[in-house]
Amino acid sequence: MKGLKISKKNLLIIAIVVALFIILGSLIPGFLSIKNLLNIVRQSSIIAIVACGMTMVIIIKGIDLSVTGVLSFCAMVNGLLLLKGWPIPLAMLAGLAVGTLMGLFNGLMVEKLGIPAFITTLVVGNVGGGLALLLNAGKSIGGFPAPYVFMGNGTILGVPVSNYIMILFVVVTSILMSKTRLGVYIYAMGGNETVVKQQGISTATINFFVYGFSGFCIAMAGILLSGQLDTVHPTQGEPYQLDAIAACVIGGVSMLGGEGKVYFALIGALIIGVQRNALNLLGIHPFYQNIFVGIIIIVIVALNIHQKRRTIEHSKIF
Amino acid sequence: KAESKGPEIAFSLKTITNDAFQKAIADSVEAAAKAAGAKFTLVTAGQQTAVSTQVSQVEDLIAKGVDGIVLSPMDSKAVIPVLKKAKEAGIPVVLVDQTIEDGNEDLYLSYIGTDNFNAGFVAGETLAEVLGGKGNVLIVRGANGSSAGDQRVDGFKAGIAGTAIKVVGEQPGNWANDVAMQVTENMLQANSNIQGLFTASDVMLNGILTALDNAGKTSVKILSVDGSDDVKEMIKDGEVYGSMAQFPDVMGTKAIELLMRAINGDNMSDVPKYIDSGTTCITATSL
Amino acid sequence: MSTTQLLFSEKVRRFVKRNGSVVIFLILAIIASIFVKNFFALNNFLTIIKQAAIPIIACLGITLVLMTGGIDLSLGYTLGLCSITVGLLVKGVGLPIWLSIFITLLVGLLVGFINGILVQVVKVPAFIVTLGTGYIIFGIAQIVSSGSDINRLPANFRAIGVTNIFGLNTTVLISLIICVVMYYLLHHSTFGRSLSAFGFNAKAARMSGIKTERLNISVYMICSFLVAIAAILLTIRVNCAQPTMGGGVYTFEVITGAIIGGASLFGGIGTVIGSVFGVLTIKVLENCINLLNVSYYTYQAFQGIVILLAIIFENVKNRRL
Amino acid sequence: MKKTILEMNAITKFIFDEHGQPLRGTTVKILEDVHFDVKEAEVHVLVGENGAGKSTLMKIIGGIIPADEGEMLLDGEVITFAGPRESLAHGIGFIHQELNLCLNLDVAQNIFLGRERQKKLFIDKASMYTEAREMLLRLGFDIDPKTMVRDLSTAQQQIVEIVKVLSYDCRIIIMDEPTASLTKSEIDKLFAIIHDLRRNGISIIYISHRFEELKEIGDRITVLRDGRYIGTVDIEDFDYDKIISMMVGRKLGAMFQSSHQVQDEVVLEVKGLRISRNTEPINLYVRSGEVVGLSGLVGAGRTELGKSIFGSRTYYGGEILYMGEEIGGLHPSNLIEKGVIYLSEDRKLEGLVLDMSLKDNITMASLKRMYPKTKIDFKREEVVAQESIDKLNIVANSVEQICNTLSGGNQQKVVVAKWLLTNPKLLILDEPTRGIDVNAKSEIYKIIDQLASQGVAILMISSELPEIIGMSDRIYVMKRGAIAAELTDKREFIQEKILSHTL
Ligand SMILES: Nc1ncnc2c1ncn2[C@@H]1O[C@H](COP(=O)(O)OP(=O)(O)OP(=O)(O)O)[C@@H](O)[C@H]1O
Ligand SMILES: Nc1ncnc2c1ncn2[C@@H]1O[C@H](COP(=O)(O)OP(=O)(O)OP(=O)(O)O)[C@@H](O)[C@H]1O
Ligand SMILES: [Mg+2]
Ligand SMILES: [Mg+2]
Repeated sequence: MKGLKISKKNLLIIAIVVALFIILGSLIPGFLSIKNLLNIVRQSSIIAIVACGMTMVIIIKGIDLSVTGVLSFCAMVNGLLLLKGWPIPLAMLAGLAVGTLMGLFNGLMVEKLGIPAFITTLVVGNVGGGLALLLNAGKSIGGFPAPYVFMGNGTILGVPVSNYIMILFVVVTSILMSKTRLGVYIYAMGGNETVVKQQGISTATINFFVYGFSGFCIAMAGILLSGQLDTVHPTQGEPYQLDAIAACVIGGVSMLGGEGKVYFALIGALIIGVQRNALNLLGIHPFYQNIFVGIIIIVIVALNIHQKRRTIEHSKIF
Repeated sequence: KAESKGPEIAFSLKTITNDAFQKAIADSVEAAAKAAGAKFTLVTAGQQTAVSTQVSQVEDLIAKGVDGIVLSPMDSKAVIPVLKKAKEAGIPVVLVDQTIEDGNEDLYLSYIGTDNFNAGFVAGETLAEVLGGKGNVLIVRGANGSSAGDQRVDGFKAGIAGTAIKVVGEQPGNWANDVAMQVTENMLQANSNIQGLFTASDVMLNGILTALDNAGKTSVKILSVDGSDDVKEMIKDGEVYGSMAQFPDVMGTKAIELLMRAINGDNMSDVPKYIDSGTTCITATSL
Repeated sequence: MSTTQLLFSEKVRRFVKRNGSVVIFLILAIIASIFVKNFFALNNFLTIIKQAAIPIIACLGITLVLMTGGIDLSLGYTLGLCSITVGLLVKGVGLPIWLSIFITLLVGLLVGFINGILVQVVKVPAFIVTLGTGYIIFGIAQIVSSGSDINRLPANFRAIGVTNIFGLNTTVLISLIICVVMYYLLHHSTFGRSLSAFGFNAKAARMSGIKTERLNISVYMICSFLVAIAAILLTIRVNCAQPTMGGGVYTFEVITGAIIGGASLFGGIGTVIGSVFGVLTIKVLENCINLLNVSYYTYQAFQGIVILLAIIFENVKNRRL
Repeated sequence: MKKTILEMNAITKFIFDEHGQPLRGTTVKILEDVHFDVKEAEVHVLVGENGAGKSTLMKIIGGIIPADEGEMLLDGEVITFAGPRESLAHGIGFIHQELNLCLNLDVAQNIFLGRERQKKLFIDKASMYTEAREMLLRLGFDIDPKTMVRDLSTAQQQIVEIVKVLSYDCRIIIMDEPTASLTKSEIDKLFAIIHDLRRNGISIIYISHRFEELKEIGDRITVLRDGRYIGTVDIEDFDYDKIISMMVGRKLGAMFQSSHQVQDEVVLEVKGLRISRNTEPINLYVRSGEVVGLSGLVGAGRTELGKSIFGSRTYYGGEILYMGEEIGGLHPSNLIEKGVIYLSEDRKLEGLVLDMSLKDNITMASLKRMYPKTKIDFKREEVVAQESIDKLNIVANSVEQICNTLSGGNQQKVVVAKWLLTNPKLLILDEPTRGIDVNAKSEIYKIIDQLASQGVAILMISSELPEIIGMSDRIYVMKRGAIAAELTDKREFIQEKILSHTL
């Protein structure tokens, strides 16, 4: 693929990943087993899907803190409808629609009222979380139809269905970002909003799309997660908020906007997944796990940034 | 499996930080496992409500190929798929503290635990008795979405049902002292006439006591759940009326005993699916 | 066009525009006074002030960090670490109180120093640095405490935070003093000016002779230092030292306070009055929720919606002004 | 007689907020009763002092902001533009005074922003690159359309901006100081383009403070002063002094004065400094009371040299001596304390904090000196800022005005004011008069001369040759990151001579 050029800059991330795998593989028996690797990818798929939307949001200098609540709420809507006997596609559609609507609401607040994304998304997340609890009086639900659970837990050709869905999301988002007008506008808006406006491009469209899409991704992640667990838990979204943002940043998405690639956010998600898996497999005490997680996140991003700076210095003309 | 090294047993639970009771279970499982010559791994989800984290962790354990798993499920449904995977992989599982949905008894050897609803129920009954069947009480709940906390509060409400005791305030303390303190303070502003208080866990008692103390309400009868060492002190000092003691040691020893038997290939068909580790209400008189 | 004299009304307008959280707070307080039973009572106000005093200290810390365009997600965990540290030192080890406090404050400074160095020197985005150090600090706090808490702290230690002077307890007074100092620092000293400049345009600030490197690191240190103070006071208030004090939720509450107070995540903007009233707004809201005994499941949603309404109102008002 | 295509009558504009709406209750007018018209196939030059309202008037034509009073007629019909897109749709292109590019996109993406070439659903990058390259080459610029705009120099960015606007089929093109950051050769190319456009019936509104350009390309000149229309003259009647007096309201004396005396003491000495791994070492010196000009083409590395001295860029070996003391690698704050300052060519990124007030910016570099005890004395600050405003004739509503809302030239004056306030001993000025009107320019030249008389050493980087020639005691010419020539004899200070060294 032409869009996936491997520049020097990206080489480092790949090198780190490879090195990580070799080291971990030799340290941990069973780490490099296909089963475990697929396991990791499946676990990371939730983070990766959320990161698809999050990448866009961060690129336009926003942030989406609604993951916690929206992820749970949409899954709850979808789950309750499933239990009511709705056909799977319809129930899922309802869940996705709710997520998209909540995202659009964020877009509306940001665009029309100029409310900081931080606040509106945090609030929408809180409201979603509250509703998720309220819908079923704080209890989890489960026992979904088999095809639905298959989507979360089943495999096709030995690969978890979740991974296909994740790849679909990453590829579609990536194409959208690199090959369509909207993608260019999203980057442009992260670079210089004034120009975008002067060019007559509607920032409303971009805001609505980006936040709406993020809501859509979050909803999809929530639905997929409840397929994986065969359960909807009203607070199941909690671990994914910071993980998704961290995945983006580890993958080189700049918090200052205008920069980032979905492929690398995926790698970021995988790095998080690998690291959690490895620490569990190594049997490290939870207290020390926290310390490792912290150090690894910082070190990876530091290396990435160091590399970037070097490439910039070397590109100086003369 | 290398016989010389002994089997590997893992314990997965929500957290052991600032939860004396969870820590006690973990300690007892670890001690029992070591005593049985097993290699022990502890995994915690960290957050109280991160159910999917727990599921991933158990998946990792299965992938790693541990020989037995002790599980304190954070949600009664969410762990079912992963327990199915454990079963496929032939890894025996014992549940402690919390059980899973009815109808999945084939997925685990046995569940050893306290009946949370019952603990709350006894606390309710006790409080009703102490207050003479009437009075206003406050409830400080756990974090929203925690089924153990919900069951205890539900039990408590069932325990006081039919008496003239009124729940005038019920707010979440998030298993945290500072939050519990703040909600207690605020609830006291709305209801100064309080005779009793129920909290879903000992872990919030410090904050609650301080709030009551600051408001000059020293005669409020407090009932709690867990029966940790700290609370025993408080009961002795008369600050807390009683706590529903659970028996983490029983859970740990029993769980490892069962697992070791299963690992050694014993016939497990005679093991009951529920083993009550017991609850007693500790009060100043019982200490 | 000549320099126009600022009219009084113009001054008021500017104040309101710059300190929107004061308006939000007043509106909320008035509505609550009318509609929430038991809200309008001196005792209740004192309760709210006591509850707000400690987060205000932390919020002023994070305000500085936000002004640089950074963020400190480790704040809540630093609070936990400092809480368990002071508890252990005072009760577990039995060091003299002043020494325990001194060491705890040093721990705070150290955490801030590490955050600052990583942000400034290693150039890792603050979001990631503090996310990472948050995990690390939490891990350390857990190890230090081996997961358990320390309660029933010595009375002479608690006296530092709970003694009443002129009807207010020392915690509130300490918080007040910190507000005044921070007000001076932020709005009357070259430090605050440099901070704003740095937050808006780091390059220009550096080339104008502001020691931005030092400034950036010191901001994280001040923040963590204030958090350490907050931790000590919170430990005293709750009468319990534990590593889970604070945590991620606390961090977000404090940041939300600052944002309601008008601080910008992109740097440059932040005020003491804004942040103080931002926290007060949140505390009034939580107080009302408890007073009304709002169903615990709608707690979050309710809180969120009110904050959003308030901010929408504020923004609309700003356009009209 | 050419046909009038655009006409503006009695335009008034009050100071406005970010949406272009007048501030509530304001009576401050930026434009008052202004008349302006454009004829077919003409270059209409608009001049006026900084803050006269030129850019504001253009923003109204460009649909960025609406006029509060008055009407605009296009082809004889009253028209209002709801936004820049509408203006563009009516064939009006706008090259802004401030760069308006997305730094994180490449050249082609910037040029085609908003009208990307598409193949079915997807953008057709290949054809965009080809088209962009052709366009750039046709206009005579060799810039790779795949480069990120961030990696271009200011001048190259300006060119991209120009090419972008030219690529639309416009009948009227507004150029707001397009040459402010260009050097001679680019300017020549631009003028050729302008002539070409006019021949093809396109009208151009041209704003510039460089008077020597006007005669070359202008057909008519309109003068604004303090937001009011003063008059329009044909280029045949162009008379420098007349225009100046229309602009300023009085006559202007000689532009360049030289009352300073070069002294022997060497203040700055650069020995063997290399600004890049593969450039020749640079040797130069500046003496007390001396104004040294540093000339060269865009990309010659003058800015890099300045920044290397000022500690805001890494360099590759060499010594930088200030009063005999090595200052290489020192922090700007230490340098400022010692009296070394560098005025950046990029006022938006490095010169100003645009979101802060004029007063805050003026005192920014002197905070430590003015308030050693760190407590800010607001009254004194206001007085100091006001003095600077008066001295440099900065047009502003108050010392509290946010720099963002100042006119481009006035922003530049604020930067100059900031540095003058630090009491420097060595001034490195990088394009100090970029975007500044003639009147203010002559003021700044006077100030430079005065400073030199007081023994201050001045290294002046400039792309305006008249300025270099008029002010310098000595001239260095840079080429490809190294010094190509040193001119010491004032008789050698002629444009052709200097240019010959740059090529
Ligand atoms: N939004 C605003 N609020 C207040 N004043 C403004 C605003 N926009 C412009 N001004 C003022 O209007 C005046 C005219 O500005 P304008 O940019 O049109 O000047 P100009 O003639 O283009 O000057 P220059 O030659 O320096 O570019 C300036 O004094 C400027 O400070
Ligand atoms: N941000 C940047 N990143 C990479 N290269 C750059 C950057 N800015 C400038 N350059 C390169 O550095 C060289 C010098 O640029 P610059 O235009 O600043 O030099 P200069 O001699 O100061 O010219 P002028 O002052 O006329 O703009 C050019 O070749 C330019 O392409
Ligand atoms: Mg202008
Ligand atoms: Mg330059």
